[in-house]
Amino acid sequence: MNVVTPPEKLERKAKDYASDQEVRWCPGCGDYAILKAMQKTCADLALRPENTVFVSGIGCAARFPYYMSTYGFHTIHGRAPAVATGVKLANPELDVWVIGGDGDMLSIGGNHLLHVLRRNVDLNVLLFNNEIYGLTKGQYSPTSRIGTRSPSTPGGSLDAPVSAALFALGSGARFVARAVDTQQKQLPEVLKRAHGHRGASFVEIFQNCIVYNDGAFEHFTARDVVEEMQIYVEHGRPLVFGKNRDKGLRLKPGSIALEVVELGAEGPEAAGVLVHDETDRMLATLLAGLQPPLPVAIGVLYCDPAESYEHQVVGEQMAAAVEGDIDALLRRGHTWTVE
Amino acid sequence: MNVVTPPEKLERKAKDYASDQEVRWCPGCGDYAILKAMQKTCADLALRPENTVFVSGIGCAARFPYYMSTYGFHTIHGRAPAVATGVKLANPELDVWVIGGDGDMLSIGGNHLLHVLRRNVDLNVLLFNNEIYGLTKGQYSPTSRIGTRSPSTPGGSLDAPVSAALFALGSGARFVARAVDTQQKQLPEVLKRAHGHRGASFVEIFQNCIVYNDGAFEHFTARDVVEEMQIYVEHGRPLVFGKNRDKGLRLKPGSIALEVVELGAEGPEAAGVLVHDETDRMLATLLAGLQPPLPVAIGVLYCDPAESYEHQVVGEQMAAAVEGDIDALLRRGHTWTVE
Amino acid sequence: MEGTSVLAQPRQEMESAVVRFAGDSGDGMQLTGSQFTLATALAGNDLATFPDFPAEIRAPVGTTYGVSAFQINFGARTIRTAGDAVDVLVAMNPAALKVNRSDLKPGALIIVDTGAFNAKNFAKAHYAADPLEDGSLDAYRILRVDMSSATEKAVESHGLTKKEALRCKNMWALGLIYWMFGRDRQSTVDWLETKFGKTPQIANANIAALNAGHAYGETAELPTGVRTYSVPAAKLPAGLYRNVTGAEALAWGLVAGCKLAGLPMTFCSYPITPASQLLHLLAGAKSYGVTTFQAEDEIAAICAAIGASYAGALGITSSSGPGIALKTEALGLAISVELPLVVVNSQRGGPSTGLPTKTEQSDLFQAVYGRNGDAPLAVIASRSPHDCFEVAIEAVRLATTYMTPVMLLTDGYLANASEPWQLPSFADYQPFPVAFHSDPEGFHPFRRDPETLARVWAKPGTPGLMHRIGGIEKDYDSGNISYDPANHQRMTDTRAAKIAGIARDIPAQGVEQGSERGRLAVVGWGSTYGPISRAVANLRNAGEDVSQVHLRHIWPLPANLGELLAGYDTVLVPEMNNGQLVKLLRAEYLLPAVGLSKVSGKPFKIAELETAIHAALEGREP
Amino acid sequence: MEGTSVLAQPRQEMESAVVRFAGDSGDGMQLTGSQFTLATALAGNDLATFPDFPAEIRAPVGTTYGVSAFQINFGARTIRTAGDAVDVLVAMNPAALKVNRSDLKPGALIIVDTGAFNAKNFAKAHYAADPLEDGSLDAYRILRVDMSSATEKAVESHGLTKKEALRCKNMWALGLIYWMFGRDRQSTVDWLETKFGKTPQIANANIAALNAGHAYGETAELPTGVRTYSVPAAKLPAGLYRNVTGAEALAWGLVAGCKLAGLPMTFCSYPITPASQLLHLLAGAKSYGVTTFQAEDEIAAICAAIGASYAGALGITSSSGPGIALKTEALGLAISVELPLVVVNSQRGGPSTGLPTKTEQSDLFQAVYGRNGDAPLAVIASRSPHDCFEVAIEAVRLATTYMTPVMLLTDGYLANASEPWQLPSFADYQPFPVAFHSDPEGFHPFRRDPETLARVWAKPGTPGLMHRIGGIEKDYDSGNISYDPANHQRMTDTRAAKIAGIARDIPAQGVEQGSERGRLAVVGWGSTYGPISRAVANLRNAGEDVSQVHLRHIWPLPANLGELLAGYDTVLVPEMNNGQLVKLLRAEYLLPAVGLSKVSGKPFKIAELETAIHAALEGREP
Ligand SMILES: Cc1ncc(C[n+]2csc(CCOP(=O)(O)OP(=O)(O)O)c2C)c(N)n1
Ligand SMILES: Cc1ncc(C[n+]2csc(CCOP(=O)(O)OP(=O)(O)O)c2C)c(N)n1
Ligand code: SF4
Ligand code: SF4
Ligand SMILES: [Mg+2]
Ligand SMILES: [Mg+2]
Repeated sequence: MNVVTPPEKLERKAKDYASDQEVRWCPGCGDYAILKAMQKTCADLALRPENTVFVSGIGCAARFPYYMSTYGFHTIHGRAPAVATGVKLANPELDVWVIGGDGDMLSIGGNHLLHVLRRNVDLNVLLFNNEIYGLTKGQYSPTSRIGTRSPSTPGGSLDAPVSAALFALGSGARFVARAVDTQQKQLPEVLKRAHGHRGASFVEIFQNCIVYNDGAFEHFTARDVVEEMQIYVEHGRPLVFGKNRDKGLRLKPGSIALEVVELGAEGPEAAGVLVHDETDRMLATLLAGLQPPLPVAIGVLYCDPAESYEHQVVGEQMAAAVEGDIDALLRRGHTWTVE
Repeated sequence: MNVVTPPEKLERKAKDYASDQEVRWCPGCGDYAILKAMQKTCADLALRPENTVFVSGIGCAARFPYYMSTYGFHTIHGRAPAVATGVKLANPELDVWVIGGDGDMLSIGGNHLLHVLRRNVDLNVLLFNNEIYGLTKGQYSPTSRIGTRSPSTPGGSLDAPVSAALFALGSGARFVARAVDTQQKQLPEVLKRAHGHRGASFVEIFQNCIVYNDGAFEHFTARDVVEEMQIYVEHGRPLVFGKNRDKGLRLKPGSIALEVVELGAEGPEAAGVLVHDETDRMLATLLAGLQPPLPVAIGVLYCDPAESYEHQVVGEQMAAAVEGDIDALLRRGHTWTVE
Repeated sequence: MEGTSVLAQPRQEMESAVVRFAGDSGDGMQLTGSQFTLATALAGNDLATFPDFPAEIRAPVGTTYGVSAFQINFGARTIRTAGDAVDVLVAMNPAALKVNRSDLKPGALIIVDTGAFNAKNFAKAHYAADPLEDGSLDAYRILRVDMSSATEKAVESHGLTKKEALRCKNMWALGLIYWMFGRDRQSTVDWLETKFGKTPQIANANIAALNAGHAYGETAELPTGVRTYSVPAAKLPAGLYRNVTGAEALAWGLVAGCKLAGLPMTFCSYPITPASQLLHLLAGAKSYGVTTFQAEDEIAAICAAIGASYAGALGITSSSGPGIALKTEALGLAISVELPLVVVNSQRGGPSTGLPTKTEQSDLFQAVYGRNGDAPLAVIASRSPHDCFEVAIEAVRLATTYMTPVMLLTDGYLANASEPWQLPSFADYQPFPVAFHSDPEGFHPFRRDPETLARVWAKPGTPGLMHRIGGIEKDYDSGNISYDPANHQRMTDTRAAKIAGIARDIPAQGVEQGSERGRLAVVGWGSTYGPISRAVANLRNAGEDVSQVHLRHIWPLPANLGELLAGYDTVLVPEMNNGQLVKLLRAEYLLPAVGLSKVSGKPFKIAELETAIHAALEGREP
Repeated sequence: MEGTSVLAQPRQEMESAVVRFAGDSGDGMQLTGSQFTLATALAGNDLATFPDFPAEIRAPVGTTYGVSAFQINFGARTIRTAGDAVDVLVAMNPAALKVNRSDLKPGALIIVDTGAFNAKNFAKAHYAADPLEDGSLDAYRILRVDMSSATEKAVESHGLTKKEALRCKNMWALGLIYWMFGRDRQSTVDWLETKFGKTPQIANANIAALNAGHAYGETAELPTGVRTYSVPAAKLPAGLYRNVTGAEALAWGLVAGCKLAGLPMTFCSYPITPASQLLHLLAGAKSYGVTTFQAEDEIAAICAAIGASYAGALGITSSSGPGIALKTEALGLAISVELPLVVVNSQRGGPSTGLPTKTEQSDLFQAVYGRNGDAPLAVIASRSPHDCFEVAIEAVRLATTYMTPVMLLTDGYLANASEPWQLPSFADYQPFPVAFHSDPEGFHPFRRDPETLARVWAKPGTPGLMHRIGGIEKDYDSGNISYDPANHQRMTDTRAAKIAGIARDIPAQGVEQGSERGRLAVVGWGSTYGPISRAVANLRNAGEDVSQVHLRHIWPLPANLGELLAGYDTVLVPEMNNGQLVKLLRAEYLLPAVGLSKVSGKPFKIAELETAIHAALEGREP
């Protein structure tokens, strides 16, 4: 990741990161909110546009790079993580963001996602999960809930969805976070954490597809339920939530599961509420698995850095041009002279 | 899965399931032991050879179908789970086993494995994990440990391996088990459990590649260490192991992790040793994550059945031929007559 | 401006007319178009339609890239294409005018909703000034109507919100066009009543708008040059007709083909434009015993289809260029294990992601040559929407008779275009039932039919036939793995001979129009059929010695094709690609065929073909 | 049987000889062969070698499918192939005899280790009886030696286990062959001493065995017909030589090419036979600044390579047929975004998994035509092991000069075959340094060089050049997404013109042997170069009017090729496929070229080609 050197650190505005292209998502699409949050994040971090690259696959989400004033590569369906791996192997200095939808990254691209996470390539992987195939007009996706009616499942889908976060943890990801498109306070925070983490950072962003899957996340993102149905986790802070911050999560006695407790006057600790430890993979797994009626966990669920792949392979800078004595290379081993 | 009707249930011997083809694995390869265990399992279950199908990808492991006297399909690298899904969609009555190596199923085939597990297609998926690419002469694989020296990583591999069992759990598998090639008592038991489970059954079999990765699992499979370094888990039984069955696993107080306890005279319960509950996904996750010095968990780590995909799609029998009034189909909607 | 009533004037007769409805994605132009299509069909015209959707799902209102259009060409004679140029354009906003203007005939009539022609929309359409005022449209006849307020007025009494009211605008426009071409409104009234059965209020409002638009035509004082037309009924063969798109005919043809073969169908696909419709249509055909599977990607889709065929169903997979590319390796497996498989390629603009919503024919090379190893398969192509039905049945027949993958080429134009179809009777189709092998006597999986060279199809579940197959070379006489050099040569030759043999089992190539020999043959394949037919017909009417040859079977080619084409002085091969079939013909027959390529994402215009044919006749480079 | 000493006899001179060492995988035949190769090279012969590994990793001892062989053809004249038929076969067990017998010349000498000729091994080799006794080998000369016990005796004093002792058997056999051809043992002695430096005991035992085998030849009473030979040194150009396999030359050529371009190399691959060696060799070249990446599959490999090229390195990917098939979609992306990329295809027997360890040339169609859309790229092929070096450099030059993917075709034969190579001096190669774009003035990513039509290469990290590219069609003048019909036509034409233009930048096609016009031209590509050269040379020596034309550039074809080939009455195109280049030539030049196809997983034999050429000269079907 490029270290921004002081002289560089001039004031930057969100709009400085907007490209000159007309944004062509449907009016009201959650992608607009994510774009806004990303541009704000770039400005807050004063990222150097020339060192920033957005790599995407295919899908509505994958149109993202066109709208950023940075470098961008709109590749092919499902392959963005693989392309981005090559970018980093050639130039580890670049600040690379990978963008894709749930179909792009978990249907056709699931294998590349697994390996980019396992290898811990220093990429920020943002999965825009709208639980549907938007660009192809609304077929169900691997994250669609059972019973989803779509053009390809008129009778309702039958197969169980995959949990993006649990999949990432099972794949060996060392940074797993969640955010909601419209939550403009939390989303940039999460994006900054992802950027700050050296290695593969996986962020699942719940994104509303207003045309084909409107309201998919209402049950935990709607204004009136958000405090009760979401828990925003922060390292070192007790797992507390609720309108009046009067509820917490603790280990259900005698089992390996979380349960909700009302906080008494003595506060969280007394109630046995857990303190979030983002380096605890099992806690992250428990949090990622929370489902209504339990609150949905948002924020950085897991962060336990390890050396990233490409930095071990090529080091810190752009790979150097091939050099060395070619004649010597050809003359390795046995040679003989004919007079 | 085909229910064996009584008249059918004649005596069958392991050798009845051996094909007439010469087995061409390297002498001493762990695959021989797995083949033996599979043929014994078929005999014990008196499987009908004509209703049994082995589908494999490419690799040494994937040669397996040629050596069984059942139906067999040696497909292409990584795609066996997808091909097998089609087989079941056409004929859910067939008893289908999917065979592949760690490269076949976790490198090129990782995505299909994810989806076959997520969909819960009624297949028995056996991953022969030798932590190396055997057939292509010894390159490291996604399950090879860091530092593995191979023709493609002469300096030692740098990327972290994926855990097959954790990946399967993260993918939403409903049956996850482990076995060791040479353990001819446990392996058939595990295979029978996999066969008995309706839905996707995932079994990781530690298999020794005597040529390219000999002894990879010695540290927990060698005769002298097996009791201390392995724990064979059984539903409803306390998690006890050790030469004298004098050790157990319990939850480390104040955390979400397992630790070893010496059993006192009062036995496991008193020592707070956990009783294995194979329906507990979190416990399975903890067990799957155990690594030396802790014992490696073998046996059925997780089993929590749900309706299988193809049975919901097509039902119990071979899909029926297309039928119905084609003229009516063409005349759906608006028609008019020209005199 | 001075207007004169049209009441007096009789309808002006036209042999054919091209009307295009264009507006915002939200304006319901597709519905309007299909309603007009229906009424026109009922009026006895022959017709062809083509919808032009925006690439974006739902682009911002008023933008040029958000314009959705529907074009219909209808006439008293046989109609071959949706029409080169437009006689009447209905433009619901400035963007619609801007995008479609280039396709107008000189003097064409433009009907605009002035209610949408305001500064805000000019800006969105990147118009510097009001195009209606700057004289840029002087070459055309313009009818300005404030459809928006007219519609609002018309539905006033129905108590709709302003938003709902404006949604009836398209019906108002439709009413006006019905008046202009003397169409009966009843079919649309019926349709509205069923569609909005649950909300009669909406139904009635729409009907009111429809009638108001019609009444406006009858009563309003219209500017000079705006008049009514009549397009007499065409002389169509008597029978029962329907309107059909290529996607529909293809889906139904696959269902029919499986029934003729007596097989279950396992359709495995992954969504991709413009192929997805086939998945959607078949997903709706569950009642016919069709199993559909949306796989995780195209590779899984074809592999599942292969697995289904292995298990005794007919595996079918469908995609478009990039997805077909991904199926390449697995296609080789199907060829090697010799299982039946139908692969539908709905071609779109390439290379790579290319132009997903535009049509092209550039995957012929990939279909015929695009695999590792010597890997022959059968390739066929459909020529028109309803021809997709016949071609789908043929694909199933070849796949099951020859135990081979068959690539069926269609394209984005055919998938979406529609035309009237005189419905066949299923009883007239010859069944080709599959006989699964069951006799263990001397069985091995690569035993072949001496006639077709097809191997036996022995499905799991059959006692006594247990066997193993795979992608490694197999012994000709046992089916076991074989590394023997001579055997590999023999198997390679056999795979090639099996596919080549199909040429004996398909009709000799005929001539669509013209003589069996002569100065010029225009050889086409796929969706260029419409424009080529019309262009050739026109030139023949003008007395030119031109023949039309159109291929259904691309590989193998019909046995007599080389001889047939040798009978013409010149062979011209128009293709919506950079010259692919033409290369195939040159390589096979050493024939100096010349290509005419158009790679713009749009079908050939009849005029373009006429010019090229003229050039060819005069021995100039087309 | 009665023997006579050979000591008296002088060495019989041979112009060339073919020796094959064959034994069990464990017998170390490959080592033996490469040692003999080295000694033979040092003796000044020209030579060619080919190893023949079993398909199985380590098949059971004594089985036919476990036999590993190494063949060398060496001579006093230029050597073109590893030899049609064998003069001397060393068979370490019955299976080795059985598998290799069919390749023997009549009267060939067979040296067998009788120690391994026992009932157990006859059974494993499926021999009913002892082949040495049943008269089935009467056509040959046989030397029976119990090498096993002879070796044991020879190494007695070195205190090895029986197993270790027997491992020295191959050195014993090598010693005997050294004696037979009068080769110097020193190079092998040196090699043994370094190889077993840490275990001098083993080294010395092997040396003892080597000497014992040699001594045996000198002293033992050998049967009639067994004698010594001398193959005089060839007249090779003076210079420094080494022995090189195609895989080695290719790896080094890619490294050299990147240095000439001044680029980092990011080599991304997924293991597959016979392509893996390239990955292994480059993984060992880290010190030259080569980055290698073993991806999760072939798709990830090519995508990572594309990403690397996007970022300013040269992305290279390598595979074989099935893996190349998987790269098809991504290749389209590289073509669409116009990034440099080298794709190496080490062809093997197909279709599908086919014959992984056998050689073939059947991926030419896939290389030239095998993509969706009109997707042209450059295709080149190497003709011999050392030619891989030149071709690799050319691939890098074309990819970087024209901003295009280049497909480099080699095959399983070239990858493993070796030949002496007169080492070039790197200073003689013209650098072609890449100039990355850096000037923001008027920049857009699809600005083109008017000469080459290559677009600018602007890499991330460059201030002021931030831009977005992708697989959707791009506007010619801005590089932004464009759905405009005319623009798509223009871009399609430009992509085609760019690749076609390469023809102006490659040498005119020359004639390898023979005149520029005449009765017959034998046109080849790739690894058929060796046998074709020899066959044509033989026939020309016999006075036939035959010319040889061998292509390096497959697409585009050299500008003068059509004209050149038109100068011959007949054009014969031998290929190790079912006829692919021949189709290309027919389509391009309407040339009645005839194909000669061999699809057996084995290279052409010189005799096969001579027969075919004779036939062609006599106007018969080859
Ligand atoms: C190889 C290939 N297969 C299929 C497609 C068609 N396609 C484009 S995007 C997409 C999925 C879109 O869903 P998602 O990834 O969730 O993105 P969203 O549109 O929902 O943001 C599909 C199937 C394609 N472009 N390429
Ligand atoms: C498409 C494709 N890519 C690569 C290969 C080469 N290949 C065959 S098996 C294999 C991996 C073998 O390892 P694994 O799956 O672990 O099986 P094992 O041999 O270890 O049992 C590879 C890379 C292939 N046959 N096909
Ligand atoms: S279809 Fe859905 S995801 Fe795509 S742009 Fe429209 S609202 Fe957004
Ligand atoms: S290479 Fe390894 S895995 Fe393959 S057969 Fe030999 S021992 Fe077994
Ligand atoms: Mg989505
Ligand atoms: Mg393995």
